[in-house]
Amino acid sequence: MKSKFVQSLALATSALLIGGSAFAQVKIAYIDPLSGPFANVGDAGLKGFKEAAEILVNQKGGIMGQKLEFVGFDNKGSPQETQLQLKAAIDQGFRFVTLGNGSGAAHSLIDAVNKWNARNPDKTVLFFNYAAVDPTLTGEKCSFWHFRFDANTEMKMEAISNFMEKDKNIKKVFIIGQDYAHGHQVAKYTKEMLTKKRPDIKIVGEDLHPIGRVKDFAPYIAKIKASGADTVMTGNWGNDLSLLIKAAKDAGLKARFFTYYAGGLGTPQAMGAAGENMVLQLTEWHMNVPTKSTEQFALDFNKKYPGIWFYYLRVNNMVQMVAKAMNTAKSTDPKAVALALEDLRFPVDTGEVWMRKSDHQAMQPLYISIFSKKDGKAVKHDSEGTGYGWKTLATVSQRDSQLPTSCIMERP
Amino acid sequence: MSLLNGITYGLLLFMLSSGLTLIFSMMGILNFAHASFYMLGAYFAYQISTWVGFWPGLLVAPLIVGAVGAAVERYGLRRAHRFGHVAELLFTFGLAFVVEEVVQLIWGKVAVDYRIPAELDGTLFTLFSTDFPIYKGFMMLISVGMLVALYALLTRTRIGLIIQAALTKPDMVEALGHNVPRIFMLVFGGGTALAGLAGVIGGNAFITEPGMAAAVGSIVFVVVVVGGLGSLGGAFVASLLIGCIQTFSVALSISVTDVFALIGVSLPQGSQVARLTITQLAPVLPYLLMVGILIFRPRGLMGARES
Amino acid sequence: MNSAIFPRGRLLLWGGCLAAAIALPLLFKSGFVVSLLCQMGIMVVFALSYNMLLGQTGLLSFGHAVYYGLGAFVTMHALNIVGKDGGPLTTALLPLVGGLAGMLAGVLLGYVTTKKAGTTFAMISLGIGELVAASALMFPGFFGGEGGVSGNRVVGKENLLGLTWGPQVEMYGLIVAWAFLATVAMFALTQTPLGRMANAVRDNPERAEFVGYDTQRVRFLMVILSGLFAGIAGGLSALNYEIITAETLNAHTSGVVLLMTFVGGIGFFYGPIIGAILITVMQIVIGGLTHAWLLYFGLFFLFMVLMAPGGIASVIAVQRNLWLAGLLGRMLPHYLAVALPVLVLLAGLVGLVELSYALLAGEGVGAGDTATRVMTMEFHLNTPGPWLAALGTTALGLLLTRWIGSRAGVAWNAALATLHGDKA
Amino acid sequence: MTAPAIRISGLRKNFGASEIIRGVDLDIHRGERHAVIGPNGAGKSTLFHLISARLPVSAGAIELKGENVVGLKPFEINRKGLSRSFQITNIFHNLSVFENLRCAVLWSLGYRYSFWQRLAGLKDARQRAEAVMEDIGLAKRRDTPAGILSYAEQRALEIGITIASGADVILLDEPTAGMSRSETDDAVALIRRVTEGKTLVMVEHDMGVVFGLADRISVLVYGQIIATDAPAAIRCNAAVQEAYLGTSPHLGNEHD
Repeated sequence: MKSKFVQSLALATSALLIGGSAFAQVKIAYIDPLSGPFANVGDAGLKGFKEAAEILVNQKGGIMGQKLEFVGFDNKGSPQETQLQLKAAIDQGFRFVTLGNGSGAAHSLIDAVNKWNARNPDKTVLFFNYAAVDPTLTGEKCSFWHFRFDANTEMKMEAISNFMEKDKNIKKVFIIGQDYAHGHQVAKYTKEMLTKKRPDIKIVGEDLHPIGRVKDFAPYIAKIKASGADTVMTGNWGNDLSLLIKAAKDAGLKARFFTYYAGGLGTPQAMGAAGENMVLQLTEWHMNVPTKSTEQFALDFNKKYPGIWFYYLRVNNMVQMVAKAMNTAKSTDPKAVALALEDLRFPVDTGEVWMRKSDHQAMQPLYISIFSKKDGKAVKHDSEGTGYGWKTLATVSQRDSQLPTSCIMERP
Repeated sequence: MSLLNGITYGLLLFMLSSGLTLIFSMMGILNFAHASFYMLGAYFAYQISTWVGFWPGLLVAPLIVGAVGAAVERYGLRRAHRFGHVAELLFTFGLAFVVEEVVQLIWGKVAVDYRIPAELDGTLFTLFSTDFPIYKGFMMLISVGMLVALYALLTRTRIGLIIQAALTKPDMVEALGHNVPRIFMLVFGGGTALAGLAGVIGGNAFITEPGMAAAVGSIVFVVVVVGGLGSLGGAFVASLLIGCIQTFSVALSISVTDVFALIGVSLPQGSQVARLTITQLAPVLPYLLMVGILIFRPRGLMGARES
Repeated sequence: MNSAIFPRGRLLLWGGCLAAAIALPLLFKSGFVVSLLCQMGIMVVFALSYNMLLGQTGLLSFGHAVYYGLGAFVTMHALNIVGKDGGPLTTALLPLVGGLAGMLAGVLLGYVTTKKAGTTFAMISLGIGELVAASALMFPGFFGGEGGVSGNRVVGKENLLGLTWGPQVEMYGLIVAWAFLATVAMFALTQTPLGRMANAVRDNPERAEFVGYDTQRVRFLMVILSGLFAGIAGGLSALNYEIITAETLNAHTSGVVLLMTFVGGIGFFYGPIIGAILITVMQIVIGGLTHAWLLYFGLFFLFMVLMAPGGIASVIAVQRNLWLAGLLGRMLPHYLAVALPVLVLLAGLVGLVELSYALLAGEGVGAGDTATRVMTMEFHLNTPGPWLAALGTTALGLLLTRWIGSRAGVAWNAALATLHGDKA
Repeated sequence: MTAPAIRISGLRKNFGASEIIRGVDLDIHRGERHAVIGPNGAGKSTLFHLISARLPVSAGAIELKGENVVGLKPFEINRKGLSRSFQITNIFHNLSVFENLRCAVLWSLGYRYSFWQRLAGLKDARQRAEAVMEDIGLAKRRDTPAGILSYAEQRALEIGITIASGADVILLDEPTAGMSRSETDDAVALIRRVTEGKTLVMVEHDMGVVFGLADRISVLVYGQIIATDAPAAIRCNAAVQEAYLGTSPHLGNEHD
């Protein structure tokens, strides 16, 4: 063990020495969990970025002739470690970082990047956020050095509530969520928006449970059932979502679940048949959205990486938009790239993504879909080999999820 | 309904904690890896079910887990035992780490598709318009069956009597010339096999994934401590108690303010404590219970001795 | 009896360590290394404070992160209140606020937890740790919810020392200063009546009662003082990272400090220092090299528990005794002889693990899962070649280790026998 | 007239249904050496545990130098000047001989829970510990961890810890148990020396030791004191003889 340690120390030091910027590459540091409980998500994301960079950028001429490369940095899901890894990346000459998992880590990174840039104006760093959805990141905490390529919680709720507004079958809604910032926000927006749009809908209950600690959701389901709710709104993800759905099915609860993350890696497999015709999700894409090239891209990806299913269209969007911005700016200087990204309108497979200048929040089309049996038509592809896939119920145009921002951005 | 849910959950907890109580009381080991054996049970059963079906797995998986447990005792714990309790405990601590990594390595980091067998999938009966699934009934059956078997084993067989004696007076049994190391190995193997069995039937009712061990890891300690050392009966009562507490506190829609109002204290409006509901607190109530018990009655509910 | 206030050898050692700590960032200019050193410094204080309980008082705690985390949060709030108006000295003294918070937490929680020692204490500390960690997410007002609480440690330029605390190196200086002070203080504590009585209570609480000491009071005071230093460590981490999240308080943090302390060696004052440094480096450096680091980490830990339960410090102590007895020279050739087969064995094992990870966890070079790169060499997983090589190396290593190891073992036992014979 | 060193009246102790101490009344005078003897299971150690508060009293009163001590904690009684040793060696195993003794003197010298004074600077503690170490003949083993001392050395240390605090009432529970003849002789000389001018109560099986050391002897049988008297009188007490060996005409050097 000791020799291993010495060895790695030697390796690490040599890596630090040659770090600099000797490579003719545009390198982006991917700081996400690559070990520990959330490693599967982090690992899938990294593979997605590498694949997207290779196929969508490098095979099409690269960035001013240079290759785009993503390098993984393991933050183990911890905000503190995120900062250390940022330092490591900066040492090795990285000027762009991306992160998606965990609002805690995202807050930590945006903070660290802001401070670094203020203290080292000649070596600025730019942060591309591909999945952390806390609205404050483009709200009160918005930063010139941060761009978000995913719709935030508030926008997603706007889209969902618009959908609910039209569905007259919805009469009673129950809100259940994890007891932390994201769960609180989902609950808050649900109540705000529904009372405004459909005052006749009754919120019949609201429960928050500690994150990742509930093993048996049966009592929660019993409560939902007793409340007579026909619709459940939840921001849960991972096991907290799969267990919720399983318990609902066990108890024979007949309600529809509006979710943010039912399509997330591993969740379709974990909920399996239990989710049929019961679970809805809101995403920027899913396998059964008719598109030109993404479907093939996803099929190739799934084949190449067995066990991982292509999920993030926004990863592809982000890679292309960043490449476009660099090519337009004819520079890989973070500030120039940031300026070129602002207000960029980029045609993607599902329509257009617009990076709003005022808060650096991407606007894009979204889809509401339901978990249904694979039928070869509307559900052409199943999800994670379960025999069930996502069927589009509604398309939300880019405009329909736009909301005003509270961002007051400090610009350099 | 809440009662049924509470009992089912409580029985599952008991399956997990009965093995831990045996190990903890006899060997004095806080087996941090106990939940890891629960996880191994689920994964083994999953693997076996993909080859030959659920039913053989129900029998074989706990046996394999027990064998693994016995081997761990023989080749690891017994050595660590020489260096004292802290070393033993840290050994299980490290073991939990390694088991989780190895499980991830073999079966991947995502949940595996371990399903309830078709013949147990469905509704057993409907009560107050809520379905009670057959599988939950099956879980109850298995755990009650295990309870009966364990009781019979402990009171009707020679080895059972020795184990029982060792639960309350470990030194005495050694003094009587029994092969304590071998008994330890058997108990550890048996205890982990029980955890494995819980994994087999819990894995498909919930989710079989690498984080499942960590999710139940500390709650089983709560059960054992609340129940009291050396007392299987205590573990049983504590399991049901904790199962029911969790279930009922979810069913109650009152806030902390209401509770304080009951005892005549009014909390400042809008404060963060006042905002909390009992439902929110549900999953931490067991810990509250444990701390309370330890402070006011360190022997636990039915404990035969203090630590 | 050495009547000098500080024996010269000890003074030299302390001075040497301080000098090394100051010199390190001059050698490694990179920001990453400085950040790493900062984390080490914080962890050293944290682990030492933990050992005040485990090693010195015999209290096994599963909730030490509570004091560390509360210290960090309170420091962060204090930083935000003081803000930019405070001078550099105010900011530099903030960890003390964290220390006081940790101490206060020690007063409140210690009173409940120290009624009993042993397993009861361990379980209460586990329960309280869980409770505090859970409430951290329930009270976003104080703990900042998932985003945590952030602050800015930088103060205006115009001040007497020219320090702004902005650059990481300045922060490192501050951490070294605090860590040094805290270490000296904690060491001094072991040389006081309370410190000695804590040892006595650890060894034999009953006897301690019968020489006039209230064991509960001794434990209580030690928990409070340990809370103080854990709080200081937390306060340093608040200043260092400028963001503190609820994870700081949870069982994982408590677990890590336990591992560090144990691996370093609980029986020696300097044990936790070694443990903190080693584990921090392992986490970050090995974590950066291989995805299998958690497995290596777990195996290393099991190995330590089984082979060197006294921790690294005890291994060092034995070597030192051998050296003093003039026996180390006799053992050195054996060490070297053993090192070779062990290296072979390790190479084989590492190869196997890395190959398995590449194959099973799909962490190859990215071009599908058919190849992996171990130290710039590319291996093809679907051919038996690399597997056989790794297996062969492991087997060879195993055989050699057993063969040479048994001979070295004989020499080792002989040396130990001589050593103890000398002593008796 | 000053109160006796220890006055026990109507003392009872039961464990569940079985009563171990069944109404003991006993006065220990100041400055005397008092031995408690009796057959195995008579309750001698239990009596010591009750006096020193290791076990809670079921009924009755215990006064230490005129002060009620029932309900106090062991350390409180110790601070009132009562110190005891144990039948099974009870020392600080990982600390050196010197540290063992220093720990034993700290409280009585008033250092309490001090964490602002350096031990090395406490001259009086050092001197007292060294003096005791000299007394018990362990000066050469000063820095040896107590756990690896020989059995006789550990027993000596046990006595050393008991007397180090300077308590004036000393309880010794079988100080010579398990020792060889010559070790026992050394131990007796040691006890005689270090308890000079103090009150000593001891439980002992070795009748040679008892009759050599004690000023008075109490005989405890089935939880009751059947006689308290000078050694010579005890030797010819018929009740004692019957209780002890049934037939034995006189008490000899009995080892058990």
